[in-house]
Amino acid sequence: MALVVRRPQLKWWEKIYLPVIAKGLVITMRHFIRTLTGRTKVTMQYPEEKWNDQLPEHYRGAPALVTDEQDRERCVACQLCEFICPPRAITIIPEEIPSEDKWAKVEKRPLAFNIDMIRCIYCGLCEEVCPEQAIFLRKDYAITGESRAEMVHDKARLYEVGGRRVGLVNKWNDLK
Amino acid sequence: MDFIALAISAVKIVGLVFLVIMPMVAYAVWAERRVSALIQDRVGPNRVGFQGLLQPVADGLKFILKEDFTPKNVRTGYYWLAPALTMVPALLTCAVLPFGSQLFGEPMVIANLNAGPLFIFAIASLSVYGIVLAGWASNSKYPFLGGVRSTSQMISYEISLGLSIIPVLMILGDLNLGRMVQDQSVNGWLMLPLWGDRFSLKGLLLLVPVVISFVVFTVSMFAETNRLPFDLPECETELVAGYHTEYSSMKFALFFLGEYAAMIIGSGLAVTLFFGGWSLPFGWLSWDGKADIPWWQGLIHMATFFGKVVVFILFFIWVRWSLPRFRFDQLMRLGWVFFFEIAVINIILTAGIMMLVK
Amino acid sequence: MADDLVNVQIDGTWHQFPKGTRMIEACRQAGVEVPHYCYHPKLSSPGNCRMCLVEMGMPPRPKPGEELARDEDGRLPIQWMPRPVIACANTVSENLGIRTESALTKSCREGVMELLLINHPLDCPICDQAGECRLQEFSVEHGTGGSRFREDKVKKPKNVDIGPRVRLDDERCIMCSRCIRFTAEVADDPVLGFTERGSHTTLAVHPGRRLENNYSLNTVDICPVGALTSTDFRFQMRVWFLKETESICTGCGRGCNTEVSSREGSILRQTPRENNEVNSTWMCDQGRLDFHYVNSEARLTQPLLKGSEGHRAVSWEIAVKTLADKLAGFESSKIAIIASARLTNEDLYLVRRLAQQLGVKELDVIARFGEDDGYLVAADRNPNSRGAVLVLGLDSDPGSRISGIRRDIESGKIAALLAIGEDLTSPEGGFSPALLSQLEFLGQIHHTANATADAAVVVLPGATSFEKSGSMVNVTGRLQRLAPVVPLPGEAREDWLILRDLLQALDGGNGAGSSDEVFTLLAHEVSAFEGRTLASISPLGEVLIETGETVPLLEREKGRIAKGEIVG
Amino acid sequence: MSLSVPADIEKEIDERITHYPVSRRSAVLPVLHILQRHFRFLSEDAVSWTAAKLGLEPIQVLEVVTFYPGFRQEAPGKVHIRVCRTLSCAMAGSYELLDNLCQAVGIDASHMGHHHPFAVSEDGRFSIEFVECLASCGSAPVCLVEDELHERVSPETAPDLLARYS
Repeated sequence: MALVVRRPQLKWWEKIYLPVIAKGLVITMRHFIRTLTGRTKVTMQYPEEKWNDQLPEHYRGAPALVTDEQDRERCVACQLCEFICPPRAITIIPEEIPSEDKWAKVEKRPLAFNIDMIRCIYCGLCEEVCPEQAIFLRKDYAITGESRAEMVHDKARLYEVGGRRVGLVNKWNDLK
Repeated sequence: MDFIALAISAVKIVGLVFLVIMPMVAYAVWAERRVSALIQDRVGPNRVGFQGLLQPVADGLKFILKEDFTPKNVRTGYYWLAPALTMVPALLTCAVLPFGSQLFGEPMVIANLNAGPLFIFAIASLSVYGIVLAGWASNSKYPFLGGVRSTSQMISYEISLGLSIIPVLMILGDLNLGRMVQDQSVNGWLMLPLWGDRFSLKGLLLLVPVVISFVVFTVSMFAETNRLPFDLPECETELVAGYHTEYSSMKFALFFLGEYAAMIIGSGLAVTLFFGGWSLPFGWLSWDGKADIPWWQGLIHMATFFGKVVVFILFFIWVRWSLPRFRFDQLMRLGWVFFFEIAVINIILTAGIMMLVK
Repeated sequence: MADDLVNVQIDGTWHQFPKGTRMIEACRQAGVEVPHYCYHPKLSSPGNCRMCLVEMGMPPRPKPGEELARDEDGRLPIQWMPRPVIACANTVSENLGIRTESALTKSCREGVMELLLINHPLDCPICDQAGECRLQEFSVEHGTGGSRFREDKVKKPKNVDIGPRVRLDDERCIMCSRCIRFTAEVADDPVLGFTERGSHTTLAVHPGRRLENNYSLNTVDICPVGALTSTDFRFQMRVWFLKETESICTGCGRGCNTEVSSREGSILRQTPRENNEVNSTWMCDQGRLDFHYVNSEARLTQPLLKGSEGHRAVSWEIAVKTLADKLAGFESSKIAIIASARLTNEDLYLVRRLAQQLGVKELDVIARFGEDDGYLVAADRNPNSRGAVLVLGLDSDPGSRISGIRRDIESGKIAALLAIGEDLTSPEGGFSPALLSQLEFLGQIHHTANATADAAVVVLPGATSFEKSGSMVNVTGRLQRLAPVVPLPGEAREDWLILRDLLQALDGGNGAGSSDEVFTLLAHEVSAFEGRTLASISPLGEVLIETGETVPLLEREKGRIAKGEIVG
Repeated sequence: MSLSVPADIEKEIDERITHYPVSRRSAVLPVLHILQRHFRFLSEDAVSWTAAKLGLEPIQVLEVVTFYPGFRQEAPGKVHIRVCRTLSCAMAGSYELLDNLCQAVGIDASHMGHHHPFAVSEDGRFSIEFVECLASCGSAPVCLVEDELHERVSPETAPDLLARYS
């Protein structure tokens, strides 16, 4: 059924538009003056001024891998984050931990762990899905690089950014 | 014409175009960005130089250094010609604009023609070719639509533009822009008839058609220069970037320059016709064009002219960020159904006043 | 027996089943899934996991002289038994009732799940079974979600090397004993057993013995949890990333039905697919692991042409044109073509057309024989010998002309040779590089670099059996379909496509546009294939010719079904 | 096979096997008993020997060996002591009894557990283990020294008990 949209009937002074145009001009002029005199201030001057102090507790910045109290890499290469990642930014190649390694009982770790930060959308699903509490979204938001390759964070870079995180559930070592 | 006159002409051309118009274009862009930002509670470009004053230089550098990319399927010759066709007419029109009174005995106008407004309209109407050619030569849907719109829009509004200044010519009884300004300098501006001959019943009565004339002229000028609220040839929401979608680098910059140059010239013409050009109000330091005036007075006149132009440009910008874009049918309706009629009636009104009131 | 149907009520609906059907199978046929771990239709049912407990009811025993009232459908009332029974080892009888969704059944499953999970480690993130683990699935479906167990978990051996291809993790084991029964009943190599029965029950091999028979990886397939994992597939890829393609194994003439798992163009594992006419649900390790060559570095990826400075890559057009021109330049009696019984029927059909076009009489395939292991591995190690005989129309046994061709090359009677899909210098081929160098011209179509290719003037990169579609005929005369699993590397092409282009270059005619079309042409020309199309071949294959061969493993399985030991 | 079974033992085993005509696998238990009686424990070789004897896989014999606590897989001392730790005995002080016995003969019982059910003294003369109910709850605590049952063994006087066996 066709829906008839009733147009408002304009009076003659409305039809010549000039009063409303004048009104509009006054509004914009008011904004102009208020901003010019500094009474309105919205913009933050990045990078001199930053949000860092005001970032919310659960701000979602760059994802990174963490190690635990005993410097064990928490990631066991279960690839759930790779699976859940909506833009498919994560690539993991798993490997078996050699038997002579201190953490051989964990059996598995990532040989390569790459996050393509050009693809990453900072959704935080990787952190949410991780069964080992190994990946966390940090508060870093200024991720830049001079090449595409540089924007792919490899394992070393991810651990460098993530650092050590204490106080998490320890499933694999005797700290419990 | 002897060599010296030629040299003086060249100096005037170079001086006006490259030392005045071009920097003005550049800073009009800067002003546009800053003013629009302030209107929208933002900051605008403020990084390059003090308050971002070097931003236009940076922009220019960027345009020069960018890859001059020509798409594969364009009609190359026309494609290259179009930006020049937009830029050149805009600059040509400034030949007849009196941007000052007199400096060291030399009239401050490049070509003191006796048919100033006609020259301007003749040349300005060429700029439509730039846009149409750009739209057509790009061989792409959006530019084509932009070009088509532009053609109808500019042709339509040229009529009301031309008709709207006829009352002015009738009142001033002259076609030489220099003398028109001198007249206003002595006898009162058309929009401010508060001294000299115009401070009379007839002058004040004539203010009615002059104001109508000014409104029609200004609105038509917006349409002619493709400025918001009439920027339909390039409206982003519908046509990506309209006729210059396929242009990049310096060719795009030429379109940009053309638009702003047209805006400056339009402002200059409005100032010349309605606000007494280089003259100061209330007959201060007025000049009737007969005796030579000292150089400092000439400088003051020049500054006055450009000051008025700057105010006009700011008005252009202000309007742009206040009003929404018209729909195309509304635009055509406004041009043909209202402004055309109003302009014609206005001519009759002016003639009536001039005939009846002595 | 089939007429001997009994009425059974499952979750309130009445069904009919042959007498003697296991309750779990009856439920499955009625579309009701009964969760289970230890039960496997191809193995005996010890009933030790208790997961398939269901509530059962029977008509009450009437008092003497009492007649039980029947309802309007003539059914007797069902008296539900207070205790559940296992569905895997009990059979249906007349007027039996089964409840799989009752409160009792549900609490049974919850209890069993809780007990199974008491000592199970929480290492799903590491475990290769995750994603196809029955324990995970049933835990979600039937478990409680939490554990009440507060004591220390029992520690058991982890990462135990029990065989060359199988790794054991005892903590994950739920003692279903499927692997023990498989090794004892099917593979006849009972090396696995439970030691320390009780709360420490441990799956183990005796010191010094290993699970190393050629069927050991089947234990990995049937293990419902991650206790037994494949060393080859271990930590390669999580199963949820895998793309499964149904195909057949080309390791020998058996043509075991397979499911090939790949991700992003690389094959990661191959598992058997149930086909009770070919391989039951089993497969040999050898065939199963025979896919690594697909990802090999030695794969040919570009057409090669031999010049004065060795081989150089050329375009397909030039390579095919050169090959056609060279072959056309010889008298037909001086040319021999050696195809392969590893090619599909479609490839072989085009080989036949090529031989006809060139007028070549010397056409054969290379035979490959080994020992029949009495299970699945057939003596004929070529996957398509039957097809080669049918399609090429060979009048003698495949491979019988090869020695003649060798002699003719030596004597100079044959000057040009085209090898398709075979490395002639392999032990089965028996051509020495020196012999090949006596030829005026040698061309080869093959997927991997080899000594024959070194000697060949034109080398065209073909496809492996994991990269092409087509059909093959196994030793029992069954026509089965091959599916492309991964894309071809580089510029390599499917063999039928290469042969088609070669034929076109020779006779200028229009070729077929797909392997389906080639099959249709083949069906017109070879009577055994008449009336069939490639697409119409069922996923389980269909009998093409009777060869009288039987599958030893299947025969034994039939015997056990007849004895009622297994369901089958 | 490195296990050398004396001819008389083998003869006894052969005879015992004939008691199980249906399945030789059923003879595993009696054969193991005979072997343990002779060798005092069942080594890996004994398991393999039994399997070969009965035509079984070694794992099938190992399953039986590991199931019964009565079978030992390691060599015990010359005198093997079994202390009951089931309820009545435990309440009557069998843990104390075990400690005292260990102290008396110099046994370090700290590593006793599931995988090492008994501990042997350093000189190898004694070995001790906890066992479940010896069916003499009324006279708790009880212990079995070799095959002799000792009832009401007071933890204090227990070391004297062993004097007879030294």
